[in-house]
Amino acid sequence: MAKHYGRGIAAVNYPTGMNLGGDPTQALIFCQPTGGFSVKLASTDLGQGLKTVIAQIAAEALGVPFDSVIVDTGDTDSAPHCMGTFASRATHRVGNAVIMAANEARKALMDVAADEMEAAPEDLVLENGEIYVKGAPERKTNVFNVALAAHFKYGKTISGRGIYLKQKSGLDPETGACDPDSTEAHATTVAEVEVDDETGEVKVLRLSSAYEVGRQINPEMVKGQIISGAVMGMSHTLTETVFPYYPSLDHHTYGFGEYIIPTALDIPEIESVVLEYPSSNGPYGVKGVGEMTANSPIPAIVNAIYDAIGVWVTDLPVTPEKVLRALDEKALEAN
Amino acid sequence: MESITVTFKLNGKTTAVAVEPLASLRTVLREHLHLHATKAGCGQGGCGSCTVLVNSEPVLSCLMLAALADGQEVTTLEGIGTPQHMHPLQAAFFDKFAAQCGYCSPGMIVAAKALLDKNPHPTRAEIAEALAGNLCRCTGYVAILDAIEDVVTQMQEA
Amino acid sequence: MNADLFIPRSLDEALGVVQSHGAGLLVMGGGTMMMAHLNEGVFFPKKVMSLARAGLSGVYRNGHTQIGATTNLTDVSQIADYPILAEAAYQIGGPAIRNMGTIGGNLYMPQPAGDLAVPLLVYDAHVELASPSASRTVSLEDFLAEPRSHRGVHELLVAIHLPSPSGHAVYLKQGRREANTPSVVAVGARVVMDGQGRVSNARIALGAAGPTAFRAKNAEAALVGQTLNTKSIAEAAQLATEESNPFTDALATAWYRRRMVGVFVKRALEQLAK
Amino acid sequence: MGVKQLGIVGQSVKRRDGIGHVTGQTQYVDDVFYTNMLWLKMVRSPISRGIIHGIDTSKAEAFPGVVAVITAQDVPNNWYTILCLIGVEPNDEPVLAHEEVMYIGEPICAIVAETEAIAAEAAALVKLDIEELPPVLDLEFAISPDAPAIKKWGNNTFMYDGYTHRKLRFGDFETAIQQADHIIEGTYSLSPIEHAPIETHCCVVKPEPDGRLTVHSNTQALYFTMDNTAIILQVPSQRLHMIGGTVGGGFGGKVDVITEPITCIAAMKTGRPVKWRWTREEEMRKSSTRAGVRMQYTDGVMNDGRIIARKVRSLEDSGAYHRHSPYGVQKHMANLPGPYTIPNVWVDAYCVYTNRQPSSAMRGFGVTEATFAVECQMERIARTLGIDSWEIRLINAYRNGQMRPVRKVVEDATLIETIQAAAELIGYDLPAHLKAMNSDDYAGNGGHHG
Repeated sequence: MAKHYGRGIAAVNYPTGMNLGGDPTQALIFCQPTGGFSVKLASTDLGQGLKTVIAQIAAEALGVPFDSVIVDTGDTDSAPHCMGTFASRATHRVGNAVIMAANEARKALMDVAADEMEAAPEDLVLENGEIYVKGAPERKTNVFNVALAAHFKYGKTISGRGIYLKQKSGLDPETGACDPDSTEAHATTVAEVEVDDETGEVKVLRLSSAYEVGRQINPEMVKGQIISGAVMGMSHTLTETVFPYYPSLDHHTYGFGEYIIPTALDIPEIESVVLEYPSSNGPYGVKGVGEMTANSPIPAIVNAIYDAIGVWVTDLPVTPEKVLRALDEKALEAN
Repeated sequence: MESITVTFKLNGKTTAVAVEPLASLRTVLREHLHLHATKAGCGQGGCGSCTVLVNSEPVLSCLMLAALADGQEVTTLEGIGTPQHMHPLQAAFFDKFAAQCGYCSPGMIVAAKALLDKNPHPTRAEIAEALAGNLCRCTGYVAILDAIEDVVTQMQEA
Repeated sequence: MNADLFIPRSLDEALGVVQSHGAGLLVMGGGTMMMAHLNEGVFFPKKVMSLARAGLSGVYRNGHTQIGATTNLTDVSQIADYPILAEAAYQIGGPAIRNMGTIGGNLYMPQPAGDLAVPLLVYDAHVELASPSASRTVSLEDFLAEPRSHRGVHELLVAIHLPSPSGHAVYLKQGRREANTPSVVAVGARVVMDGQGRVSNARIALGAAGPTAFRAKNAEAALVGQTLNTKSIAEAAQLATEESNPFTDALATAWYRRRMVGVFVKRALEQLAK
Repeated sequence: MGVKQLGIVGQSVKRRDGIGHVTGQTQYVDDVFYTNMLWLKMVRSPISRGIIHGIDTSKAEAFPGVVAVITAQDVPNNWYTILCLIGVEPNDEPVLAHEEVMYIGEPICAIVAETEAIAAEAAALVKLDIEELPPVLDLEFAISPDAPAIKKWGNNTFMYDGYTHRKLRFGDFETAIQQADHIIEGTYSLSPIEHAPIETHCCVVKPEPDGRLTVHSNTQALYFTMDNTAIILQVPSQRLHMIGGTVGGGFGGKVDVITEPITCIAAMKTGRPVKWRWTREEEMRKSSTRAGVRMQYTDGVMNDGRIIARKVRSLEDSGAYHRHSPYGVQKHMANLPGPYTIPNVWVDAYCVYTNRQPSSAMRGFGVTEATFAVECQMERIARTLGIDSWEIRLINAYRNGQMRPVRKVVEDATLIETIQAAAELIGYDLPAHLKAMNSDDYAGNGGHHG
């Protein structure tokens, strides 16, 4: 019996947004009388943290404190259209729509502020909810006062509408020419594994990755996606299948007893670095990150297994049996 | 349909409830008593999201007949902490981003509490063993282990 | 879903329920298997009896060891004088499942679940069965070999009896992940050595390697009189492989399981040789 | 990297929904209860392929506690229309099967009852008379002339603009492969996997006094679900009020609009709130999966490691119906060449139908599979030629300004930078000429230009 160490790498791209585009998202923002801003969306938080990153983007774009922004999402009676949360599109699409809405709302706010302060709107600075005249910081007010004035003195709305659409492009059926992305994120993962040549079992020791995501809105939540993807990618590679004898339907999995996903005891060491090369069209340069994190670990692990034992097992999942049969075949050929 | 009455201490309060004979404890907690922190993830004993404490021990409420709770002490996540008074584990899960979609979080926290009540100074490996019955599809577990370790450290310092 | 639930407070009361309701009565130990089926709507029983309050839990020592049928796996995992029984129990599920599952119920689990039969076979366990008219004690081996229909609905498993342990034992479970998973294979082995370092008595039990857990008797016999060396271990592993009759399920094929019987019997014996 | 410092953007603020999650106070769909609420269970096909001759619901209807039984004739527009909104046709999947069944688990009729347990027990009493036909399960068999056509249009592939597959043609593969120093082939395959969110599919619908329906859904796409549901119900969208946005894990598995239409019909028919929540077994065996895929690569490579030609044939297993697979295959096609500059590319990507549970969207679908194959193939090339694994990727990596096979000029390329960063992370010292590369410079890229 021997355990064989191996290391494999994989470098990947990932397109942001729906293939060919045509997937719009809208946002509405309005200011409440005392300066709170409500962002109205029909988008979905699957756990990746959309409700939080959108509040960050809105606060940044409006120039108001994070805590004064409410994100109200998930009700079609109160919010306009969103195509949905998939295709690594939500932060990119929703973020862009929110920035557009925030810019309009901010302009309305600054117009009222200008009236109140008897200054030109372009001379005003809005920072973290405070408004002052450029070069004369003693001439100041704040969003609270301006919002009250807009509501009760001027009768003006402070609100904004936003939409982001990458228009749907065509696809040439003869050549496949098309526009399949809004931007591309990239990643490289290095997998280190140990293969038991008696049982065929593969243990992933470590996954080390570099992710380039354009811009991190919330680094801890980006890290959350990276670790999440590393673990899902690992089990996709090694254990997961609903049809263990695909294409046969035999032993179709019934529950978590046979459908093997990792427990807290099964996770490898995971380390990562994040690079930021802002995209031209994402909010603050964002690229989508949610899906790609589960991609690069898969070939990296398969390549590491090859490095360890010199056989290709390229039919997922790489079960202990497939590894063992490949080793048997190799031994047979060697004789 | 004959129902039976089950009387037990629920989060410190004596509670009597009429249940169908074969109802699970999970069904009674969620559907009769409307304590929704306890989640229904699989009903097969495979995910741990319905974990509650019975007499301080973790059990899967989906696999326990509610009738067997009679005379016992049952603690759900609601009895461990509230948004106003979070248990240190809840505060640490929040602080360390240990909840993503949040569906496994109640079961994870209940399982972790059962561990710390018995063994206040577990190693990271012992923490992971205590969570062996609780699956998470979002986080990859690292943040969850970090959060629990953080509480262990706090307790050591205190 | 109209159903009658019985929660007897004693063995006698439980046997009374058995006598009155007999066929069609679904008996639950800890409920970990039955409740899962109820939740999925796999069947719709009309009469259910839970043994959880029948006073059948506990570990008693009186020359030999008696483990009540509804003793939970957490308690079983703390029986220090039968270390591989404890270990096998600890390797089942997570803490919550171990607080619910019972040793008796585990012996009714279909393969590849039901790991506890493996260490119990290694320790020469007997099971005590009671019916309204009589009770009997049979070896676990015979119990497992009996067709299920023979056990009858009128019989309840009451306790497991274990003789004093001798020799050293090893238990190895292979799963598709580190914990909380059914066995690909489970191997238990125990050897008693004589003064000359030769095996005087051997037990090798296999789980997930046949329709029920079983003893690899040819492998056991081959070890007796031998030292534990590379050759004797290889021979025992080979015999155990030949004796196994595994199955294919979602976790592994029969081919793989058979191969792993050889690997894990070898590894178990190598550990015992140390 | 010169990223402009911002204010709150870039900071790891805590999750807005975090305290709700860790205290169990977040409301998910299954946490919604109404008084007088009914429960729904689905009667499903026990076989892979067959003709329905009869559905006898009389015993189920007579079962105490059953309030309604819903079959195909109760569905105003009995088609799952999820792709028609993005222009993909024809409709191929009934909401409730009535003529034929195409996979084990296909919905046939719904039982609505006072409790979940009653609904489940009554569902088991529905008698199905289905004539079994041999299923088509294997991808290669499915597209062979010997296979029975399981689709009404007469074959077993999705038809893209009149073709059985999506094509990508760039440069001249046939000529280039002749000029290659090495031809390197590889086959890569995946079997279907499950999203396995801890929260299963769930929908609660409450009829309102004004005739509208409040629909609590864990869909990943509220408007998409609303619009599709309205088409199926043949009601204006304004009659539906979708509430969601909080999902206990999705991973692409909750964009199939698979629970809402039937639950709405149940609520309309009974005038009472209805909940339909899937068991784990349904989630595993009946919900859509990631597709099984089989990809064959033939690469022409020069001695120096440059890939000059790449041909890919990919078969993707859509299962019994479209769902999102025809879209996914198209995305797959665009990504099969990988993030490398290859002047001659030929791709044929097929969306194939078989008699298994439909596949659909899942985290990265189309790309995940391509990426797996491409990166294993890159390693195979490196090993075959004896070229360093890092170098083979760096010399072929696409650069900004170069032309991808889909004829889109590369922008935002950072593949090289992530490779270099990963090497640094693990302490691997790349040779100077590889360290010096960057995505804006063609040096070392074999002289390919945009």
